[in-house]
Amino acid sequence: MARMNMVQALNSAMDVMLARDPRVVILGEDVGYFGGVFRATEGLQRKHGEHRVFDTPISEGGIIAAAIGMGVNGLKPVAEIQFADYIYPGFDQVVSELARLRYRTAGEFTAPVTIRTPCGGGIRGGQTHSQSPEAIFTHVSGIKVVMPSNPYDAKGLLISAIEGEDPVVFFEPKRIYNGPFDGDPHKPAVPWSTHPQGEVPEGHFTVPLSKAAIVRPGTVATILTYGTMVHVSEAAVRLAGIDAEIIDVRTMAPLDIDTVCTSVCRTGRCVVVHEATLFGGYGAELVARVQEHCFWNLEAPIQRVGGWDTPYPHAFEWEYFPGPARVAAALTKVMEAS
Amino acid sequence: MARMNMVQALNSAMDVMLARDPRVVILGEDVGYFGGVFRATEGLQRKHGEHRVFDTPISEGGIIAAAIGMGVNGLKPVAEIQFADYIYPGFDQVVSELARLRYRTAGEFTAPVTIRTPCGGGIRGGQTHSQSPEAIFTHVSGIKVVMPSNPYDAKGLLISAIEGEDPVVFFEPKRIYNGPFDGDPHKPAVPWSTHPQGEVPEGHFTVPLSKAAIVRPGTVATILTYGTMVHVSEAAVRLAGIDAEIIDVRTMAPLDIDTVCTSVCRTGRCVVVHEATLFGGYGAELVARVQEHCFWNLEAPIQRVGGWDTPYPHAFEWEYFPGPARVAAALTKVMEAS
Amino acid sequence: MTPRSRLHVPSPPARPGQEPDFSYLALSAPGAAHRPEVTVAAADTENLSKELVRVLGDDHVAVGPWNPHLEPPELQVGLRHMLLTRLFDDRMQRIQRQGRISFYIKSTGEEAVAVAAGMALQPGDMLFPSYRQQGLQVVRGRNLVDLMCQCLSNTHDMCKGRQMPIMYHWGSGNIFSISGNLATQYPQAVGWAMAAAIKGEDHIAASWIGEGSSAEADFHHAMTFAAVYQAPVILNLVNNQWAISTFQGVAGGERRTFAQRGPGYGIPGIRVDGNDFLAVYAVTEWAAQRARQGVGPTLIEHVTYRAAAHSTSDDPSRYRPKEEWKAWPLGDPIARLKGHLIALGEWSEERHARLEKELEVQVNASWKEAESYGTLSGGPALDPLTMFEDVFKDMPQHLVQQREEMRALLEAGTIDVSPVPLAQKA
Amino acid sequence: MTPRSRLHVPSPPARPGQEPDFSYLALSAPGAAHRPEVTVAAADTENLSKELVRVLGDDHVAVGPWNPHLEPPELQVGLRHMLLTRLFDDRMQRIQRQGRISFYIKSTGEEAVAVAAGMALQPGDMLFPSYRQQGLQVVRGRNLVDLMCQCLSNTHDMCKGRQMPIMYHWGSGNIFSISGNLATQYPQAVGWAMAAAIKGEDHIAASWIGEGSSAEADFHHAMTFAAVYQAPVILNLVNNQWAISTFQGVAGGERRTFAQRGPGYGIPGIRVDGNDFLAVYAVTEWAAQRARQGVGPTLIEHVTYRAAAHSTSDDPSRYRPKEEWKAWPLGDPIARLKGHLIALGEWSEERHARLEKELEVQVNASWKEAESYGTLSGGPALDPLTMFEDVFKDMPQHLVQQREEMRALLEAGTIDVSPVPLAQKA
Ligand SMILES: Cc1ncc(C[n+]2csc(CCOP(=O)(O)OP(=O)(O)O)c2C)c(N)n1
Ligand SMILES: Cc1ncc(C[n+]2csc(CCOP(=O)(O)OP(=O)(O)O)c2C)c(N)n1
Ligand SMILES: [Mg+2]
Ligand SMILES: [Mg+2]
Repeated sequence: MARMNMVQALNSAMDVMLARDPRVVILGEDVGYFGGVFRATEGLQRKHGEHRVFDTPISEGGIIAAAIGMGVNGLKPVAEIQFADYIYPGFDQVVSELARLRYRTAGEFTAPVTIRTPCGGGIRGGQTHSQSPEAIFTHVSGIKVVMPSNPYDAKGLLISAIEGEDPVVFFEPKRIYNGPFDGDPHKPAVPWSTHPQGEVPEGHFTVPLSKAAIVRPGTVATILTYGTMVHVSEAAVRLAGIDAEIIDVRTMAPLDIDTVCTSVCRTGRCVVVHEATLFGGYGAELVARVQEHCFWNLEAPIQRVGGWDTPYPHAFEWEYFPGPARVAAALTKVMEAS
Repeated sequence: MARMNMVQALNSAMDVMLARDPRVVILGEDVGYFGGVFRATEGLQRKHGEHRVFDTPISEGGIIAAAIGMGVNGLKPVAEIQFADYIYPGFDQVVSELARLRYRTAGEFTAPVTIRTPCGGGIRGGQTHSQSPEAIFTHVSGIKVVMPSNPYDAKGLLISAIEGEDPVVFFEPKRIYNGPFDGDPHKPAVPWSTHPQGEVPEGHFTVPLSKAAIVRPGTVATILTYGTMVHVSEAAVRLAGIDAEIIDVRTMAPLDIDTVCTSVCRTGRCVVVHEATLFGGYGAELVARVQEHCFWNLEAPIQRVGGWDTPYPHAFEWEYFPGPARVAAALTKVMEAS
Repeated sequence: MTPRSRLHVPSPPARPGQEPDFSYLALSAPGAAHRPEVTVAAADTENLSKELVRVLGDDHVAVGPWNPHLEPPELQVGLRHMLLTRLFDDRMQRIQRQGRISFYIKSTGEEAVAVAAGMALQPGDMLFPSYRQQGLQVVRGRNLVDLMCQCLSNTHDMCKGRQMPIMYHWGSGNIFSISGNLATQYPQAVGWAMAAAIKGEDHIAASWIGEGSSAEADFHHAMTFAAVYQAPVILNLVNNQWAISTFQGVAGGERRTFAQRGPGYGIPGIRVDGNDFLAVYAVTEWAAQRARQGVGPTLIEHVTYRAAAHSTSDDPSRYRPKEEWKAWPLGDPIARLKGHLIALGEWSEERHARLEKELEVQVNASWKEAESYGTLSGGPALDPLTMFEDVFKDMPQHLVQQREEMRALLEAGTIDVSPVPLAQKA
Repeated sequence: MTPRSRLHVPSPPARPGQEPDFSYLALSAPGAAHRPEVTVAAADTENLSKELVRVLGDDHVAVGPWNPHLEPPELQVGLRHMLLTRLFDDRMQRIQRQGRISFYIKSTGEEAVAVAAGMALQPGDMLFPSYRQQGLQVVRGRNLVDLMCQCLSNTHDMCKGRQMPIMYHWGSGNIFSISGNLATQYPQAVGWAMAAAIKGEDHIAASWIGEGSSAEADFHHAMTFAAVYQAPVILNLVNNQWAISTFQGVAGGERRTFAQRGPGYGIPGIRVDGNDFLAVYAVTEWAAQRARQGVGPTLIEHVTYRAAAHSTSDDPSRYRPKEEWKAWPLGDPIARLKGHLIALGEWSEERHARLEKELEVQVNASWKEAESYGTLSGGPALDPLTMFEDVFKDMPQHLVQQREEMRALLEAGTIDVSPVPLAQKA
């Protein structure tokens, strides 16, 4: 098995799919000759040709619209939006068109488009290079929303997304492109090569969509989270010394509610963690479902930890980031309540 | 006091503000000479001049961007987006610009723009004339999100929105433009003239933002809702024969959490109702906050009622619409649980 | 505050009660516009976007280099398609007025834009229309019953009741789904054409938007992507002078033609008399050849007039002179083609009347059949549980649950599914 | 699958290792472009968008109808501003390389675009720049310390630490806030200008975007609204040949100049040598007069070259020849203005060297002062609790609560707020 960081794993997923399926094409800003500002498409144009992997004008709306048209004409476009913060100019095409085409044509037309986009903070990117807008997509019927937390899942989930027949918005937490990050920026960076989930098969394999993963079994509480926050939650569990189960939701929509609720009903306590702003965030949906399904098992109010309800401030990145201290505090709080 | 339907009340609010404040301007598709496809701006151009009230190109992104620039230059633009379903092409300007301008300039630049837009179903508009996308805005820090449920509030809230210094997305539930609607399309339409909240002062008055209203006091459960669903909830209470308190949230963001939680903590049971699709809807945020604040008072899991998680289907409008039967069923369910 | 204002707010030449005035239109004489080779460089096509390609003169004679020299049988087919489109529209509008469908949009006066273009394209070419090109469906032989069933949201509706009337699609006919959101189909058509180019296939794409809709971002996206990748696509811009209540000046037509946007992007822009069947046919054929030969995209501005109300929800007498259509200098496309055929000796008033009757019968029979598959107020009905299908390829758990919840409500009779009379649309 | 593909994928004339090649640029001779009256109708300005307005020739002589005939002192001020801009850029880049700020963007080679335009406008005119017009701040007399403090996110940062470096704003200097989202400022500038027109005020707006960004929807919105309302605005499009790794052809520049977009909308488009201080000054003055007199908007394409990397996160040697700038036919704006002044006998190498030293001292002193207000790694620090302010005018309850939560964490020492060394930016 090869060792890959997350960028290499994503690159490998696209490489494998370009080779296996002539319908797959890659498009986006700077993804062609240059290989993408995060290098996710490095070498793919040289290897597969400029008709399979090509640069686009700087127009997120145009990229997504063109991808839809290409999807309608039998291709499987994988579009990169350079930062999740820049997906909004293409939002109308996602919501009004991509999400609804199958529905409004009763299945006669479909556009199996995968939109990859780096999200999240922690790279000093300020308010326009740090956002986590997943909640805005999970509310849209007809779109699958995915966020991996490690190279293995990144490759397996991306291949599943590309192979599927439904549109997918695939968020990539860029803070963990190079290595897992436990939320403490003072510690030296850890590369994926030292992490078991940095072991990634070279060839084709899949990780199913809409299937959550229990990344840390535990008994007294459940943490529901995804992306970078999976690693932060692991650190928080160590910090708090509480034997919490950590569930990596992986696909936010459609959600694997069974894995989530089975755990919470068993542990009786729950903390929901994401990096996105709290108000109206995806965490609210998790809370709403969990309290409905596990009400009689809950020993304490479900706690949410998320970004503060402000834009992501450049100078206060680490005060803003919901790090292990805040997650541990929430964990302690659910344990104390009764 | 005059009797007004909701369209007339909105028209009156704009008329009053155009007369009081020379900074107020109205722009949007068909709002000028024609007076708007829903007649909300009827007569305003003739009365206040074509430099205060004017038609725009069909470009929601351009409308909102231009309104921002006008706001920066000291005007108070009120922009109409013809249907909430068509706000997405302007979404980037709302999220990336309007919502953040004050923040990113530390208050040096602001754009006090009010965006009015009709939302909701019930007029056979199908999937592109029926949406309720409020949740997509409530997640955006820096935007106020409002939805009135009657003519009096419509006028008072719209004046507050225009007079305020913050950007507001003002959703107008078009199904109740002409009269309250209790969710039963088989009943003859009721005009606002027969309803106490159809009494609206001609002149200037305000209804404060971020202040919920108890529209029906009750003792055994609390229904949290807004817009058309306020009236549907009233019908549901009658249908179920359960003495539930009904709270009209009115401003979804920033939320008046005190009024909401005081009620639920007292009644111990809660149903959250909105017309928007359920998954990731605004109701999730209400549930998340209520379960946190009122956990020890809750006697049953909070129930949510919303639109099914599909686009709004033209033929099945009334099967889709979360009518009194579904709300009553949820109410019965929270009462039975224990 | 306003007296010193220097904001230019465009206003139309005439409002209700005033004389219609089309003096703002620059009209070339029939036959006057030149016709370059299809391989012409975009930079050399500037004049095309200022002139007006016209073939049929008031004397009913076809003249000039753009004359497509169609055989009479082909012209007769075109006439039939346009007439059928108009009769279909008229009938559907009446049906809407009777409260039997919720909404309708006519294409009256603009039939040539869709019909002639449709005839000049190949069946494998993919069409991305807006809501006012029902003529394309007619050209491609769509059974009217299918269109009616869509408008009825009944058991034979190809949309399974999910779309408002007129939002048709036709997979096997290569006509894309009509969207309620303006202009979104324009860059999608370009993407489709890019895919054809990537695959090395010969089919091209064509799309239509209104002049009002050209202010949307998607117009710019389409033009940019088409120009950059030289996509095999025809971008039609239907300038019917009105966008609901706003005249074409509000969309940016006061100082330049819409065709002139083309050269700005490095795309040939052609301005054509949209009410001249022969001219529309000819420019479409030219643009199609161009695209098919890999020379690149073309923007075509069809100068026409929206003779009907915007939709059945609209009352144009509030914002434009009632008699404006009568003053429209480019006439009625049906009358003009009919006049041409008569002048050629290939048609007569009698044949026309006979055709009209024949088509009326067809429309009537179609409506009868369509109604038999259900109406909003009775007859066979779609199963509401189907509304949970096709959100995704496979129904996810939460939708299965919602469907079961709905099934229980239906079985318990808790939800009243009896037909609801149409509410007054705002 | 690909062999038969006919998708045109634009590629630049030269990649790393190849000879730079600017033969694609159409260059007019200095003095050759004609200069119409400012009241010219948009339709009559087509040639302006194809020619290249140049004033300064290789012989350092100013020629032709566009010569703005500036007095030597004014030229010397322009030179000083451009030089200061360049030295500031160089210094900030070094500071970034030392890990003392997180990010920087240089404008090297494009200084005339901002400086000459800024000088031709009035102080009350409102500027909506992109991130590469720091020259505007210099022209308007911004204290460099303010700019540096913004880049440092320190206690004197006008953004209170909320924005990445270079996202300046200046209320009292009439320079709008720079956005990280490309092109959004373009239609906002038009809105600002519309408001000026509504109020009957004389100030105009000016905005700048890159040629790459012109593919965004907001370009189209700006052009459409500016044309429709004849807004008093100057829309500058800075064609510096590159948008990160993609050359101007990917943005649609292969078949037409970007200036030619203007006439497509009914807006005059002028193509100007962006490295010619005099030419940029002259066309800006022309466009400003036009706007101020209520004649309408102007699109100006500045033909220039992005000499530096896109930003400190970028390495251009991966995608273009290292020596490309040396081959750039329009030279260096600073060297050219300097040569002109020397030719006029109003400047010398010695004075230039002295000026350079003086400005270096100014930059150094500014940096010293700026650092004293705090850096990312030490010194006085902004209060993190301020991050909850200015989301709304008045802080709503939920933010008050979050601020108190944060305050408690800080007081308990639970959150480590010690400076974090800059992470390797991707
Ligand atoms: C994104 C969006 N904005 C607004 C509307 C509402 N609307 C429907 S049709 C129309 C006018 C379109 O005019 P035009 O493009 O000229 O087409 P025409 O109706 O003349 O054929 C408007 C504003 C919409 N459907 N979608
Ligand atoms: C909406 C949006 N999309 C993408 C980006 C990422 N991005 C930043 S700068 C840039 C290139 C812009 O090129 P150009 O407009 O030519 O300006 P230049 O850098 O050459 O001055 C890109 C793609 C962004 N900031 N915003
Ligand atoms: Mg029109
Ligand atoms: Mg550039």
